[in-house]
Amino acid sequence: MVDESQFRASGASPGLKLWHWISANPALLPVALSVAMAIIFALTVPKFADLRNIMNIFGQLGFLGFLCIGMTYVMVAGGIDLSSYTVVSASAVVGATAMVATDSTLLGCVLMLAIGCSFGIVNGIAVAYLRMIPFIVTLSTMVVAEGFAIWFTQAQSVYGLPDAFIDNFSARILPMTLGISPRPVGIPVAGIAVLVAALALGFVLSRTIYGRRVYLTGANEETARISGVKVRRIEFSTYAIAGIMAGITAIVLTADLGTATTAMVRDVRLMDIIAATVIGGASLKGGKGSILGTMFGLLFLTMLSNAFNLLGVSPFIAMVIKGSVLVAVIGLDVLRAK
Amino acid sequence: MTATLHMEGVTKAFPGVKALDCVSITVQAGEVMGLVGVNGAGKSTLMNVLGGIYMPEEGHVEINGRRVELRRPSDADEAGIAFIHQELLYFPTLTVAENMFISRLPAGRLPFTVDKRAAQNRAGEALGQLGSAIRPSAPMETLSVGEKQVVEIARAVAQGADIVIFDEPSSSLSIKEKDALFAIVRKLKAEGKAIIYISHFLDEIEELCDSYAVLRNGRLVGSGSVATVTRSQIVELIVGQAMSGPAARKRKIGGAPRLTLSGIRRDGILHGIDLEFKRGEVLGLWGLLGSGRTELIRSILGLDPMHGGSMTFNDDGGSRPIGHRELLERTAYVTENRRTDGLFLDEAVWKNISATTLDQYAAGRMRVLDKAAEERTAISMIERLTIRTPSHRARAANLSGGNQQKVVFAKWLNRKPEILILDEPTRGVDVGAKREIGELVESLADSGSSVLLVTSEIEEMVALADRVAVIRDGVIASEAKGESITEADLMAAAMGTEAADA
Amino acid sequence: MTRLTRRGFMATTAAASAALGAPAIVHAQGKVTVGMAWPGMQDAVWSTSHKLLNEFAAASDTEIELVFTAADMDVAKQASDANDLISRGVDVLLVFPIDSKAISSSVKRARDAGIPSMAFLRQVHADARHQADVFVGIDAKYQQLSSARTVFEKMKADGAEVGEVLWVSGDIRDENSRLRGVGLQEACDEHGASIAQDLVGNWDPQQAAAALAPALKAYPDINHISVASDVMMSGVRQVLQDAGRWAPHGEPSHIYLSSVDVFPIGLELLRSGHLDADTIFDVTGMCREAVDLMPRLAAGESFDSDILIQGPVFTPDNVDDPEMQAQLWAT
Amino acid sequence: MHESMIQAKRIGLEYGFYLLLLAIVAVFTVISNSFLTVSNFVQIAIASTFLLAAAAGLTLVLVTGEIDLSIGSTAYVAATIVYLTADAPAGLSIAAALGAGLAIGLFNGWIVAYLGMNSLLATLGLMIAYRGVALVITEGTVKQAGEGLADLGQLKLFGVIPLIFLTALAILLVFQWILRKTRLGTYWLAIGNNEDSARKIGVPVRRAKLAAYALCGISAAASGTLLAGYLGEITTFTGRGMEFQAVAAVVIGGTSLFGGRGSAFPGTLAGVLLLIIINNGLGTRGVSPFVYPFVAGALIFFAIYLDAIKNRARSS
Repeated sequence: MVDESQFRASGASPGLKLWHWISANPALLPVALSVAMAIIFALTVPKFADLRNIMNIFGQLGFLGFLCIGMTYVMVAGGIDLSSYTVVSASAVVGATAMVATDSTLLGCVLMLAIGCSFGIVNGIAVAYLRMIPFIVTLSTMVVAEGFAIWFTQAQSVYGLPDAFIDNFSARILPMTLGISPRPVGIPVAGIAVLVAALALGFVLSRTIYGRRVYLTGANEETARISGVKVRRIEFSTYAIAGIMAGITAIVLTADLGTATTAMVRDVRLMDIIAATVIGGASLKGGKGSILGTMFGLLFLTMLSNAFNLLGVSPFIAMVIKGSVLVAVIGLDVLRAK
Repeated sequence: MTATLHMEGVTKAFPGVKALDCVSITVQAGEVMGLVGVNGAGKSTLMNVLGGIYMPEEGHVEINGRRVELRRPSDADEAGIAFIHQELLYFPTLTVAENMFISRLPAGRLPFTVDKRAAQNRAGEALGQLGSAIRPSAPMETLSVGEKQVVEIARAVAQGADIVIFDEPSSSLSIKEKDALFAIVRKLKAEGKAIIYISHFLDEIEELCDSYAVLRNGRLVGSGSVATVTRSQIVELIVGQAMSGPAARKRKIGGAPRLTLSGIRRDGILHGIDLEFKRGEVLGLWGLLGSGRTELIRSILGLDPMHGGSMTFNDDGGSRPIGHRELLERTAYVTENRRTDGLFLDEAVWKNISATTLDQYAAGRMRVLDKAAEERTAISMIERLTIRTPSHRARAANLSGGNQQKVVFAKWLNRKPEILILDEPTRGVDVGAKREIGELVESLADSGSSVLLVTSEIEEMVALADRVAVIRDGVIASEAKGESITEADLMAAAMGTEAADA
Repeated sequence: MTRLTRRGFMATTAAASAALGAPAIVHAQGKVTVGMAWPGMQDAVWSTSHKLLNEFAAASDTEIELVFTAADMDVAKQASDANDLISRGVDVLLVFPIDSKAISSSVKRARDAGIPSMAFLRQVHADARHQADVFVGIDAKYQQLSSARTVFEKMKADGAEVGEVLWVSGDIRDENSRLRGVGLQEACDEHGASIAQDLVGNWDPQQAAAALAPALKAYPDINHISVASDVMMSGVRQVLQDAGRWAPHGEPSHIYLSSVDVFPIGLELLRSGHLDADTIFDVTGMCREAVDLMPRLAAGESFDSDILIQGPVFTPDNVDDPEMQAQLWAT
Repeated sequence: MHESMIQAKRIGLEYGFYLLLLAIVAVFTVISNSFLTVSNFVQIAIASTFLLAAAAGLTLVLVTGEIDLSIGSTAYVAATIVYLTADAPAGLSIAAALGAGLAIGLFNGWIVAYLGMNSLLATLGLMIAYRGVALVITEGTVKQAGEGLADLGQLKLFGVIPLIFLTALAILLVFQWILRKTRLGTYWLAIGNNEDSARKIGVPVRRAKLAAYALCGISAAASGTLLAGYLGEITTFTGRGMEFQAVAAVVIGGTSLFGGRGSAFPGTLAGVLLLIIINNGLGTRGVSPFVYPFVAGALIFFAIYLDAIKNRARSS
């Protein structure tokens, strides 16, 4: 078996050294992609660099940002969660109905978080303790959550939410013009919320002992178990976190739309969540990825669809491009693993 | 078709160790040669040369006097050499017939089709030849270990192999299955096959083989007809001249045992094991392949099920029962196969080293890890254990076998373990690293931790162990202490021949 | 010409309504950019209206640029599409809502940015807080009502017994599908009929067939099936053929069929007599009206009533009259 | 010859679903008088045709331990080709559609087997890309299929059994024959059991996987073509969500996601019928359409739990 350390010492080709450097810190790639994309679009796409559009993109990160954070935790630990996007609808409709009935914002939000979390717990138990395959477990939870949402509301959307809820959860604060925007533009609360969550949960994943144990579980579950990591509990916790993230997304979206419906997030968005996480450096084999990387992966995709809209690109061509980007990114993952 | 196998002056060397040193053996058609030697004596290397996995630096292989080039496993197949491995390559959901003929499926009438009936008939024939009643249409997963082995032998015969090599086939067989196996070997012998039978059990060698060959440290130290040799002569050949007794132990061993195992049971393999782990003692666990050593370790640590028995722990607060989880937390376990469950191959060396003691580096309410401290500790460990690595940030996968094992040790030393369990700690490690690891084990025992040493290398056991428990047929068969730990006694005890006719 | 009725629809419309048909203040303006937040492009009505709007915009005397986005039936995506269009600084935001309540937040955001908004084909829900400045669409309730009413009258004329009706609805989340259900119920009440079962066709012929087949077993002697849109008629045809109930009007095994939209398949079945009444969904009229309103909205004109295009009922008798043929849209 | 306990348990797990299928049929027969009628079973046959064709191909890929989520979009691409070749003779139109399916299958197989990409993620991305391409061609509108093909959709054998169902069933039986009777099928099972051992013993792993994906592409295209024939038109709903339904049906039918275990006939057939019958059964009882997703989700969960137990028994 060729011993790679001599291989390196023998002065491998510079290209390969660069490659090892890139794969050394995987978050580099999504950051570079997003920065390059931002520059290109700012120069070519009209109105892209307007303050209003920048704030608009920043706000949109709030829609999928939390789900991407949840997906990153799950993938780093070596699993996958297909159910998060329908759990958003399930949590939203129940929370909203309670809010309308009791006019209490608190109860509604708590319910949304609770239901999101409980779907996460179901996924966690099935994968961590019943040792079932994550892909299929979360596939069936996805179908059940959607079925529940449709059944619960008989497919009617829930409306008439208390103003307090809508105003403070989807507000825009500190309107400013920064001299470049004709009208004052506020910073969307959703964007701030996801930024705070990303910083906090990114810190937890990369710097705390719990985070390190999530990485070790994903890197090699048996070695981690013998080294004293409680792998079952760690795996379970990542699905619970993903569930809570779905609950938070329910709150943010319901506030933004002023409505809870069964079609809040559709399956095409699931591809964006997975693509953002894989661009961010995560891999299905686990042990890789970071919240920072995922967030820039999401920024990359959000800018992409924003530009498509600004240019009025046909949605079908947008689909072809998005699908090819995902496949290219996966190809990258294979190269990186070599 | 019969064949004679001849290996002339075969030499194979790996960095730091000469696995085979100018070995020449001849096996006539219709002869069963028993190949014996301790683990690491070169048996598996010899087999890999015959199997086309390793190319020897010097010497060659001849069949019926004709020189044969064995560059790839398929060359060995074509040359009519067949292997009966210890872990069998098989496909559980496919039928016996499909498993036997997977690489040569008989064509059916229509193009691309497989004539399942023909395959099953041929399988039935081959199995019948061996006197076995296994149904060719049965899925492999429903067969016992012994039956699976018979299928593998039948596959070799069906492929027209003239030279059959058995690699410790009987270790996990029941008595009934062993007899069936012996009957099959005799049948093959009668058909003129040349057979090499590798085993630790000298009684099998005497009963089954015509001739014997003994390997020690890669050299052929003795061969001849079984009829003209006594068992003790063979044992002496295997272990070399009686080694001088182990260096006097100066270590103070004493006090109440830190951990006591009583009646540890696990269906099918462990039938009531009692063991005591004393402070500052290197307790050796000696047994043959498949005698249950790794299973015992994994069962008491809760990694595999334990079907009976109890464990009591004794620290300053007197002795109390201890659960699997707590025992795992108190134990440093250097596993048998570092690449699958010993290391995080894709992670940096420093991350591997700190994996077991993360709490040390966690500060504050959020348990934030002090990466700088982790890296500092890793660098000091790398120096202390002289681990050759480009940097502490290199990926563990990039290191040599010896250095990887040192990283595993560093991982556990970091935790100053009360109990240290070592499962084949020096397997696949160069001689230099082997010595350093030996010194490490000594220093750990000196510092008071209880060490359980499982190794198949007899010199290592004799050199390091203060006390050796021999495990056979799922129970502790006998125990040896201090000066009475000699290679001859250990081999004899493991093989169940005790001092009966030594 | 399409019978254009401007009927006050919204209870909350401002009391003083502008004079009906006030002369449109059309004056040459600069270019008008209109952001089109479409639900998606994978539905016949959505993509046809997309094509027609582009044609009318090109033909309009003021220069109109339409910027389309598609939300793949994802409510959150439609909200971000609307945001993208607002931040692009369009002159008018036209929304074709997936969910008529959720779209209200996009209308509010447009208003905050000083952009007038128009709801297209599906109106913003009655009790939504923020209403679009104008709604151009169809009177979905009227369509199903008039089509069902025509069939009930025909059944009475034939002496057929008016009893239960099987209702094949569209997408259960679609406001128009719900309103067409309300229209059918109204028609049933008028003629003493009742809806036997609500079958979800989801605008997909295959799902309509899968839902209708078992229901046909449950109600073997049903003689009137009302379908929310004849885009699903190919599925209905299969099921009735398999059940041996596919026959033109006049034959004994004929089941009376009422539907809406007049897709090509609807036209074909009207001519063959299998389909008894089909209220046209006058996309052309609606698109022409919408394009006509765009520059006026951009110029700040306000509208107090919505433009609900009803469109006439096609029957096997009048299907080939030149006047009706002129209405056809989905070629 | 005594059957050991494991053997009995294995058979229980293997054929448990056929009992469940019969039980469900019995329940619906009791609670709805119009369920157990010939014409209703014709409807069930028609409704299951399109899922059956695609699920047959997916079974082969799953047996090798891989997966293909692009079958729904492949069906739509094939249907689009049927529209493009509407004025050509029906035979040519079908051949072109199946040809497109073959091309897609080969491309999928190349990406997964030769480039080594993760099959779940890669086919997830391709699912979007293929549907995007087809939509560019049809601009998202409903298109008419050729006359010849539309007539094929109506043909019935002995006036009862729809030809399209027989076609799907034929595809399934041919695939089962390949799986059980040919060298390729044995290779697939071997790869699914243990890819490394298979490679060591000389099984052509990459070529075998490529063949599985190619057949899967063809059968997905057949599903789209059959639907175009049946409806006489191509709607944008073709194949939407079919991949997840197909995975559920195949797993319910006993094919394991771990690879190495499974059967197109009777396994996948039972799985598909189970899903369709529940949908149809609920329909005849007039149960609200909102209940079906619930029941389907619970059924999938139950199926994979059994799959996990079956394989834990095998791997422990």
